Amino acid sequence: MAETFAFYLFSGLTIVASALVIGQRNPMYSVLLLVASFGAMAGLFIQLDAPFVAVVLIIVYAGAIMVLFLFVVMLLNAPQEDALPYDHTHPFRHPVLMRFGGLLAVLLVVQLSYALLRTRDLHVAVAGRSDASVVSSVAELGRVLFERHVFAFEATSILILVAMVGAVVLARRESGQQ
Amino acid sequence: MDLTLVIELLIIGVTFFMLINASAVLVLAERKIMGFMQQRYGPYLVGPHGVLQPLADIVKLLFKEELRPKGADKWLFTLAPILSVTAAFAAFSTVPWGAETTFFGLLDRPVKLGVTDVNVGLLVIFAITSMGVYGIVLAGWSSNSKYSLFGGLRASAQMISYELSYATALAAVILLAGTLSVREVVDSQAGTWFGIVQHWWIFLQPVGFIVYAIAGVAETNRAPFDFPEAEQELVAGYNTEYSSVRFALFPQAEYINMATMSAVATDLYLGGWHGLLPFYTPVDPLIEQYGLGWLAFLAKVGGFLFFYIWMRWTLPRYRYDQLMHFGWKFLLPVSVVNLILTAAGVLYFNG
Amino acid sequence: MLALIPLFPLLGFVINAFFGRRLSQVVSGGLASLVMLASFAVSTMVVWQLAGLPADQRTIEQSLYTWIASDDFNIALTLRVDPLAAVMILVVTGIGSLIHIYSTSYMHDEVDSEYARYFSYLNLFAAFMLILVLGGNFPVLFVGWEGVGLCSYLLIGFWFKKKSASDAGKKAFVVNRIGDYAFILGMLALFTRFGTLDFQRIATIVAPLAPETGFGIISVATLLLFIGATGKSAQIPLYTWLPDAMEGPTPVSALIHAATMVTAGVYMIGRNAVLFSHAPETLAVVAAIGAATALMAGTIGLVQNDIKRVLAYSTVSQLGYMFLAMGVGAFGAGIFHLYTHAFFKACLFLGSGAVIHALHGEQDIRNMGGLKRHLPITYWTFLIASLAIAGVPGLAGFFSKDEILYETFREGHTILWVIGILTSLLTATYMFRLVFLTFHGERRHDAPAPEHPEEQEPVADDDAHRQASDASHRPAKDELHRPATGALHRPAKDALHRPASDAFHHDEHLHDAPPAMALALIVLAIGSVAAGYIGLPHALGGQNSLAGWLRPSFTGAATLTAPEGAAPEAASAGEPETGSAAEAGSLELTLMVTSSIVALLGIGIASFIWLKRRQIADAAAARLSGVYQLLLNKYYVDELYDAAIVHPIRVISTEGLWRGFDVKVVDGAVNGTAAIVSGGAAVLRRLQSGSVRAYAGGLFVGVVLILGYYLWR
Amino acid sequence: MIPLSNYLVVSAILFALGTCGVFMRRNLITILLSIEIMLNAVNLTFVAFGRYAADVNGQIIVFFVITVAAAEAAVGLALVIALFRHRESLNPDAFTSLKW
Repeated sequence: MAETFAFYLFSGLTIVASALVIGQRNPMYSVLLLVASFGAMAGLFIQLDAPFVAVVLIIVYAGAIMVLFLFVVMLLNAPQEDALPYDHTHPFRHPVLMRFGGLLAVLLVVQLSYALLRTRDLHVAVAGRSDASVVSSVAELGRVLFERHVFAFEATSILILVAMVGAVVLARRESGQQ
Repeated sequence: MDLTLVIELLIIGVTFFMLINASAVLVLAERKIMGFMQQRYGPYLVGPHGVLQPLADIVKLLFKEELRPKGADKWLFTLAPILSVTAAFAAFSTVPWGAETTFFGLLDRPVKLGVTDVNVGLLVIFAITSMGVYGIVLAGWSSNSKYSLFGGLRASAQMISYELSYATALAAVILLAGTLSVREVVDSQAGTWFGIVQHWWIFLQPVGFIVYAIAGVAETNRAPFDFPEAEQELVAGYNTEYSSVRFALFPQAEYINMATMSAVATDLYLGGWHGLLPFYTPVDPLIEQYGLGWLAFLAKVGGFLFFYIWMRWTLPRYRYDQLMHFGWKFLLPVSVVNLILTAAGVLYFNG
Repeated sequence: MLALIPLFPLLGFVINAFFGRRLSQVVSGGLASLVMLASFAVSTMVVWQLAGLPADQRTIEQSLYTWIASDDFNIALTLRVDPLAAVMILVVTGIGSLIHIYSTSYMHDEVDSEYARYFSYLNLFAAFMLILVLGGNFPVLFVGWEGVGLCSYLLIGFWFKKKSASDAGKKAFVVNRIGDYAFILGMLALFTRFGTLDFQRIATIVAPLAPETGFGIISVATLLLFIGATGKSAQIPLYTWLPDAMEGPTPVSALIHAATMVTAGVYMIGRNAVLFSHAPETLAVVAAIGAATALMAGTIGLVQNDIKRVLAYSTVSQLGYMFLAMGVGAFGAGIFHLYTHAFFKACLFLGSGAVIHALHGEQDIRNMGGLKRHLPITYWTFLIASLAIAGVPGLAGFFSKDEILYETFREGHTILWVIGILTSLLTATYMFRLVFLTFHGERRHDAPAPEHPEEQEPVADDDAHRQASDASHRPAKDELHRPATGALHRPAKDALHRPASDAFHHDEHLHDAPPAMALALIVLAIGSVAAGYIGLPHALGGQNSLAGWLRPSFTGAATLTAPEGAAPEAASAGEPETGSAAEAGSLELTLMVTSSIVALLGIGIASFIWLKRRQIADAAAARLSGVYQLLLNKYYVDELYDAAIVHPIRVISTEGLWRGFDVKVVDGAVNGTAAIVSGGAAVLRRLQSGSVRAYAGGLFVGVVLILGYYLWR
Repeated sequence: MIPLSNYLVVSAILFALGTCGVFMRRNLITILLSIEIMLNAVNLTFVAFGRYAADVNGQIIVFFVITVAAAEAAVGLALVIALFRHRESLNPDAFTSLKW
């Protein structure tokens, strides 16, 4: 009972927050709402016996990445989405197509739900072995991460390094400019 | 509705109460110590030796007018202080402050002194403290004032930078203790080495402790790292435009954070409620026996807080770039090296 | 050991080709001659060694390495010397080295690099010729065959800045290609029939067979091979390149187009004597073609005015003789004539070279005369050689030619014999016409030899070269289309033949052959006298040792110990102890007498007309102007080919292949592709809007569609 | 306990919302945010599956996703800054020219 309530609470929060992120014209609010949705999603993760993931999500996403976004928003200080008129020179930039994207998204939802409804055996397939202890133990996570996925781990570390350098190079204003 | 549950809820309430009062106490203590260090009295009018001074301050703040600058973002301007203080309070939620006790057999089963205890407590602390950034950033941004903005930017930059060293330093302790639950870390420090020295991690992690202390100071935007509110440079930083209760919440959050920092330091390095002094003393068994560890805990936290204040009134303020260089180019490498060495040692002795 | 023979000239070629431009003339020329002499020495040793062996197994073989090894097609790079090859290598290396020596002084006016180039080509030619001769199987022989073709192309076009020369080179090359094509077909036919291309094996397989009647595969194969031979040895219908080949330096004409290369066809037939002797039809064809060529070339040679062309046609006609001999199965006689002919024809060419050299490039015999005084050595050697070729008794040509005629008659080909006699008459006549016009009488300057200073140097600066080329291009055309006036242009053109030298010349300025040339001339003259005696027929008390020496090669008995006379023609070629020796001898004697009479008659006619009554010739020419023109224009064969083959091909390739296929189809395809691509790009470019969202939209549409497909599948 | 399909539906909705954002918003920062939403929808799916299959690899993958997301955010924001310097706009339609 309680967990059902929690689930609907958290998922509802997540969805609403995300929807508001999309519906928001002010990026500042969007960022904050996204943080909120992350918090709710962390709740979902905790409910899925993945507290570690939840906390990591908060630390990394909410604590670092979102702050970065916040910085950029504050730095550029371009709060309102500029209503730059569409140029109709190109068919692909017609407003209708923008809406068309939304239509596609709805279509995707329909498809996915249909797919879910069709897969009856989903629960059966996994119902049998669902003990929380396996997935919730951080030690187990660490073991798997650093033993079986160690190469991927190193690769991502290199990726991070490269991204860091790239970001610095990109954001540094060239000597030519002002 | 058995007694134990009541007690547990009571403990939560007590913790909350202590945190609220911590700010008041700390304000007074700060001013007293400042006066003492500057060869003067400090507050002494309100109440005996001015102990009621914080009360007076609070009343004054409550009755001030609530100003909101023109062009400020209404919601965020209000949200910012709430966020920060909430984060401050929440951060303490996984910090235990006393051993399990039955209160001299009063209860049928022991209760843990502390709000809650999750198996990733430390990470939760990180997470929530990192949330605290938002309060300051938003405060700075939403009040639509350049001083505030700079203060906010500085604050968030500083907090993010030092959070790394801070977390890395703690990671070393986590390696030693082999758990993420704060309570277990504390319990891993029970006992002594050779019956002489307390089995505290500080003795194995001196570097880590120093790094943690420095980073903690920066994390809480305290002097000598109090740039977000550097009066000489930007009037009062992110809370320039605030007044009344909204303003009151920021110092509140700051002091609570200080308390949290000290508590965490105590729990992770100073053995929490295990042992009073760095070396074995006859009182230790008594403390254990009568479940008075929380007193020792309070003592250590108090000591740490005194160290905080002492540092504030002793050291001059850094320059901002120096701060950043120090954080990124010295503190972080040191803590990382420390972590690696610790990992190697753990692997060598336990693996 | 055997390998050394071709390797020496190859070495010379390599050195001259790569370092020649840094070597001085003395070095490069001396080196070239030296390697030839070395090769000659080795060959003599080899032949000596060969002579040491018993008659029925005279063959030395050396298999260098396996060249081609496909499953049942195994070709080893085999060198093999047997009596026939022995004769050839002696001729090639011997005469070759003489001509090298001759060239050292003949070409001395070239600049050093050209000089080295010349000798590198010459050496290369020698190497390939030796490979051709020594090759133990068809492919190896074919390598040499093509190699000498290449070298002849290079050497004919040696003065490549002159269009006529390069054209002549191309012509030679192309015409030879036709023959080579047939040759390859012949090889393949043989391989399909016998499964091997080794000469000896083929001979071994064929020898027991009965000569096939009608056109069997052997006949076809041999016929194809013979076509190849006609290409290489300038027989009807592929002889037309040889006269033009006279554009090359004279020593080249002597070596390649008189002594060695052009005899390759004859040699090839001799090499496969056993094979050919099993294909009577082919033999008949060979004989007929040979005779026809001989006669026709003789008639043409009668009226040509270019000293070298006369010699060229005489070469063709002599080659005709050889093929006649081969055709009637007198392989020994053919090779014998080949061998003697090499001497006197080389001598003649070198002599003409000396004359041209002395006259600074003058080649028109109508502008010569009275050179006897100025060039005694040249004159005498030339005279001896002419006597030899004319078949005056006692000289080399006499014996060989008579043997051919004798064999022809004895084999019962009376018509062919008559033609042969006629030809020998013609031979004597035109040769002495040449002698008399060149050396006797007075020097004639009626046709001026204009000197264009900037045209003397074939390797001149560009505009000089341009003028030179068009100045020489024009006569080349005229010569084809306006022969009457062609004579006027010839000197202008031949002024270019001459190696670059001082512009002005007078009679007293004429100098006789320099020592190197003289040496070669004298040696060859002696050869033309003496060479015949090794084939002294039995009728004259000799025991035709050459035929006896060559017999194994023709019986194919060289390796397999086949019974004597397994091949009848060989038996008849050299078996003095047959019962009919006596009347055979008498018949041979009578024939000799006739032919010698004919020869003298020819000389007489020549002396009568061109020495005493020269106007008779002009009168005859005037009266029989039709015939005269016909002959002067070589029966219009070139024009015929031009109209029948060259022009149609040119038209087809221009209109059909180039304008039609290449431009329309190929280029069309290429451009069409490009057009399609650019057109498609013009359309697709609209897709690249640069708007990120559009791209994302496309991607997302894809996602939805694919998902939909898998859901509603 | 909550059926797996619920989590999947939630993540599907989140993903769709993210795509909507990508297509509808005209602000690069918001678009990046939408991408983050999509990533997290995927994360949710992974964790849910991992939970119901009692397999930690689901969470492992989530770590990697988060790492990559961090890198992507860093680079993306750097790009946004660079672009904003060029023209005072964050509208992706303002950057349709392939070079300037």
